[in-house]
Amino acid sequence: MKKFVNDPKNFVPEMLRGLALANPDTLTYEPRHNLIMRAGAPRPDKVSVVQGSGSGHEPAHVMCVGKGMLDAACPGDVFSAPPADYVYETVKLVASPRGVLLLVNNYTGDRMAFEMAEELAQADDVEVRTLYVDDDVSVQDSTYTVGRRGVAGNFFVMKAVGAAAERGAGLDEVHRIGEKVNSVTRTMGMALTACTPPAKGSPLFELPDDEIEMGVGIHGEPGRKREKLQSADEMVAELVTAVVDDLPYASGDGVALMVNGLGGTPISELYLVHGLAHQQLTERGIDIHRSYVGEYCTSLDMAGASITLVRLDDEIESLLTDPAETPIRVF
Amino acid sequence: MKKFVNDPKNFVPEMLRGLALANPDTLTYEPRHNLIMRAGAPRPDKVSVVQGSGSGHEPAHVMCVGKGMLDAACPGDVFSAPPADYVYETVKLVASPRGVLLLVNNYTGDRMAFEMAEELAQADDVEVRTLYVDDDVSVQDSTYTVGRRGVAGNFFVMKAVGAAAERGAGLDEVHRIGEKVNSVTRTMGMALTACTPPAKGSPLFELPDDEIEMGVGIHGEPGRKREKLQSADEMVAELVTAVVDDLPYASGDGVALMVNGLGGTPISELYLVHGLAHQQLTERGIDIHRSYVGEYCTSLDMAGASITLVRLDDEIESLLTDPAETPIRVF
Amino acid sequence: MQKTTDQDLEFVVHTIAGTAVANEREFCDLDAVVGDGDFGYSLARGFEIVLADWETFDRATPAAFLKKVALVISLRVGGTSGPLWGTAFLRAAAALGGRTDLTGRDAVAMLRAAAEGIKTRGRSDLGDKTLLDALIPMTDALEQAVDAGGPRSADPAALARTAASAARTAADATTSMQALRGRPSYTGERSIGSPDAGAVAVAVMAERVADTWPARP
Amino acid sequence: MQKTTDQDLEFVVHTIAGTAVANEREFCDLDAVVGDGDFGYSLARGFEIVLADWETFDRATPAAFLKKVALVISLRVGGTSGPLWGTAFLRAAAALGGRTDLTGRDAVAMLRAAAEGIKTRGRSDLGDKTLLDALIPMTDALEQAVDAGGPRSADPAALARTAASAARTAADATTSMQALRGRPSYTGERSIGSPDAGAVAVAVMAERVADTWPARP
Ligand SMILES: Nc1ncnc2c1ncn2[C@@H]1O[C@H](COP(=O)(O)OP(=O)(O)O)[C@@H](O)[C@H]1O
Ligand SMILES: Nc1ncnc2c1ncn2[C@@H]1O[C@H](COP(=O)(O)OP(=O)(O)O)[C@@H](O)[C@H]1O
Ligand SMILES: [Mg+2]
Ligand SMILES: [Mg+2]
Ligand SMILES: [Mg+2]
Ligand SMILES: [Mg+2]
Repeated sequence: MKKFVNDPKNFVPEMLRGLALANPDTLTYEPRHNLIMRAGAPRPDKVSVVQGSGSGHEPAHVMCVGKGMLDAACPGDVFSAPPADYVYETVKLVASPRGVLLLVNNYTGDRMAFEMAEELAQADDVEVRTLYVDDDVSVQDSTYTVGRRGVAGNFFVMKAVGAAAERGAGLDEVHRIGEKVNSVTRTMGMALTACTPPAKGSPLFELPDDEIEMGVGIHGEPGRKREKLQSADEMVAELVTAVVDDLPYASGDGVALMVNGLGGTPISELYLVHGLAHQQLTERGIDIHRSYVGEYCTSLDMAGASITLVRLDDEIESLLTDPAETPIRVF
Repeated sequence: MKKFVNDPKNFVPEMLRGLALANPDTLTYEPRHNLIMRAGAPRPDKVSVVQGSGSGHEPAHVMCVGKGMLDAACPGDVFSAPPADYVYETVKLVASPRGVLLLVNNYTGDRMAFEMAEELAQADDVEVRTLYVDDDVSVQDSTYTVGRRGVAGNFFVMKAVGAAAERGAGLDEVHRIGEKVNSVTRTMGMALTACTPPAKGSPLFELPDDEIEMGVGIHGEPGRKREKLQSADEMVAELVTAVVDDLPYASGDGVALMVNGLGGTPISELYLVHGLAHQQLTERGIDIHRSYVGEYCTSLDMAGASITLVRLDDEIESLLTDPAETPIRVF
Repeated sequence: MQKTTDQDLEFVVHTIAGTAVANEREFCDLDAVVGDGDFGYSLARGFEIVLADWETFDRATPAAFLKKVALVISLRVGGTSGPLWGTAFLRAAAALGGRTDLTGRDAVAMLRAAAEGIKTRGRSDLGDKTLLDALIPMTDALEQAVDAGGPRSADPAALARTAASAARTAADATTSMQALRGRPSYTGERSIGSPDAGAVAVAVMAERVADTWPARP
Repeated sequence: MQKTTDQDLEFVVHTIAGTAVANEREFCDLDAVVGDGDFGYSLARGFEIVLADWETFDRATPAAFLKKVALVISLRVGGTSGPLWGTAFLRAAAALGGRTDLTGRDAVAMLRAAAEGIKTRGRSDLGDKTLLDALIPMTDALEQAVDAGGPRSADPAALARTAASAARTAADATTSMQALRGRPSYTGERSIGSPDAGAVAVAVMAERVADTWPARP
């Protein structure tokens, strides 16, 4: 395992400590429950927004805490939903009189932890609502699974919901906006390499030099199918087609386009992918209003990328345009 | 080669096109000379700041064009200094009556290209000054080389110089500030893996699973020495010691600390490294005023990191604090 | 029918916990084939706490004891396993009520309740290629043996061996199944060909119980 | 002393260009050992343009022709090689002045001027483990052969072979040297043990000239 790591059991806490030390004025780290809070949260005049999930997806979600985004993030261990207890403690710490919105990527483990925490918090008279993000189009048949997974599209839900909360919207309104953004957001991802969880110490799967995994999530699992490595043009076409055909996005639609790196792919390649995706979408008559290129939701050190589209309306676009300040975006 | 790439010869232009498409309001791409310009540059009331170098270091330098940073970047091909012609054309395009400052990482190829361009531009009566960045402490014996290399510390030179130019400082003043920042900036890097240039198609060197390269630059070359992989604590200590002992930085110094990823190392590990470095520096009595964690100057997909310190005074700190807007830092 | 004592219950729980900790890497590797490789890690971190807190647990009744174990697991273990295994222990506790002198029938009732709890929490069932596919066949086999009467049904060591064999056979049989729940289900048909990590864990734990039963304190 | 014609000069330049393009990968691999692996790529991209623009170059004098080649290389090739090789061609052109009927002595003068230009541009010298360590010994050998007189000195094919042999021997000898200039110098003593990419390129080009001389147009 080629990693910067001491005892793998301390990987997440040591990362969180480093994060808090880098942002002493804006973030607080609560080691007992592994949580990162925005300084000054909860604010009595504002709905608190919380997202939890396994770790290994950084900058999601601990590095998305800040003005205009999350009030807290409660990460579990690498790729493991946080224990229900941690979620419950997080909710209590950011409980605002205006309520708490929980953002959850739709995975069995996460759902269960958040459901348990929500029940516990409601028993304490905290007003809580939960919103499930499920933007991954690679999981086709939802009758055979717990439904679609939440992947990189969660950024747009966080961003819109965070902006609405910052503007002073109430819990119902913030929840409505989150549901709406999720409903027009679709993502498809692919892996060039497997990733190596620190505790496992070796890659999750073997991928020959000329093969890729198409339709991967963000937990280092294999994807829907294994394919031959192709030119960037061809691979991007496969991702774009899967996303566009799903909602579907139609000629004339105004969209936000995200090219998200999975951790090991350099930003040079992500911009190259963006250029190709931009061209292919433009050829379909889809109008790209906003572009997001970089790492938003990763699978540790996996090389690969996902493409996300959000169909914009005036409300969503305006919320995405609002300023935000998070650890990864401040000079 | 596991990469998003079409014809490797088009790797850089396709990346630049994607970059410009993602930032239509703020950036212009000039394909003929491979250059990225800030929209609206040159401004007659402002010194223009230009940096060039080989590609493969993204976000340096093409993604550092924008308000408060660069007015243009002229990248060469991957790891190759730009042709002198491209630099010359760039200088002409951003020639401001207040002058042009060229930032160059101190490598033979880059120096020669920029010297030639400077001569050509001066013959056109453009006021040009050139500033060489050389922050790498791993190159010990400068009598045997062309001197130290410029590596990730160039971010701080760009940032301070960009802020000063934005404030309206003249060419001499901007140059003075750049020299000062460079003189108090030191960097040391290490690699966990080799990187794969698109045109070569295979890793630049073989590194066994339990070995690292200590003292690497940003061009994928081997470092000063090969060592055994150690715990994060130990590797960070080696980097921190090399940097601190070099200037040297002393107890009581206020510094900016950068943990820079080389491209393949996820940000989770970079924050972990930051936490360890922060603690080790604090134990030495060094006071960290500002932290920078992420990818600033990479070697394609190389896994690894570098640590940079800048000794702050009021002037430098104030310039670093000024706002800046670049493709990688805007919502 | 011979009674098992609370000591036996503690022995079984302790063995489960010890097996989880001892097999961390194996269970992770099983989960890595079509999952995300953290199953062993999650279980180990939880049962580690169970072992560390072992002496502090309430032992007023077997149910109270199981409830404490359940709480540690469901609140402190992450991933899917925390809520699932926590629920299993909680339901097992509930199945006991206030009873103190436990029999083979109680063991069956506890396992049955645990399986039902997992089904509810996980919105899953037999055939989904989860730990249920070892747990339920094992419970069936144990129940048959207990119901059958005769000398074997009166020997807890023999019962443990029966349960372990059934769990192993069933866990091995998950290899040819397609996952319909949990992370492996995202890979679709590619989940066929390797056993479910949770099912194997149940088998390994049951085997360890059977192996060490004769030497239990 | 027999004269070489402009045709021969064009043949040599064309062969250098063709060799650079044909050996892109080999030259990259040589640069990858302790450098950054782009040497072949940079040369190939530049000499590709030289070949593409071949028919358009000014041919008023040999010097004018070389100057055009130099301009393409120094302005359009990136990396260290662009300015160095561009300077080499420019200085070679300057060494010719207005002369049109070129001799072996002219060849020596051109190579000598090229080496001096590289020294100045690169702040480098013999012994730094660069292409100079093939170029200068090759020039020395050629000069000796030309000066020696006799039948061999009058045979351009023999002279080309002499130069090529000297370049190869010298390029091989860079293996035991430590790099004091260029990117490999950053690796310190680790640069010992592999030949310099630039020096090998000079040898390969000289060998190609010698090999194809008899069949030149
Ligand atoms: N919905 C479910 N119902 C029952 N068991 C499940 C369910 N989902 C997963 N499992 C079991 O849990 C195991 C994986 O546990 P774990 O690795 O902790 O989950 P994850 O990493 O997917 O959150 C699977 O092998 C399976 O036996
Ligand atoms: N200062 C110098 N003087 C002369 N030759 C040099 C110098 N630096 C490098 N070289 C030659 O150039 C070759 C490398 O060229 P290239 O790969 O284009 O440079 P880089 O990638 O380092 O910019 C070396 O093998 C060496 O022969
Ligand atoms: Mg998991
Ligand atoms: Mg180079
Ligand atoms: Mg798992
Ligand atoms: Mg090179």
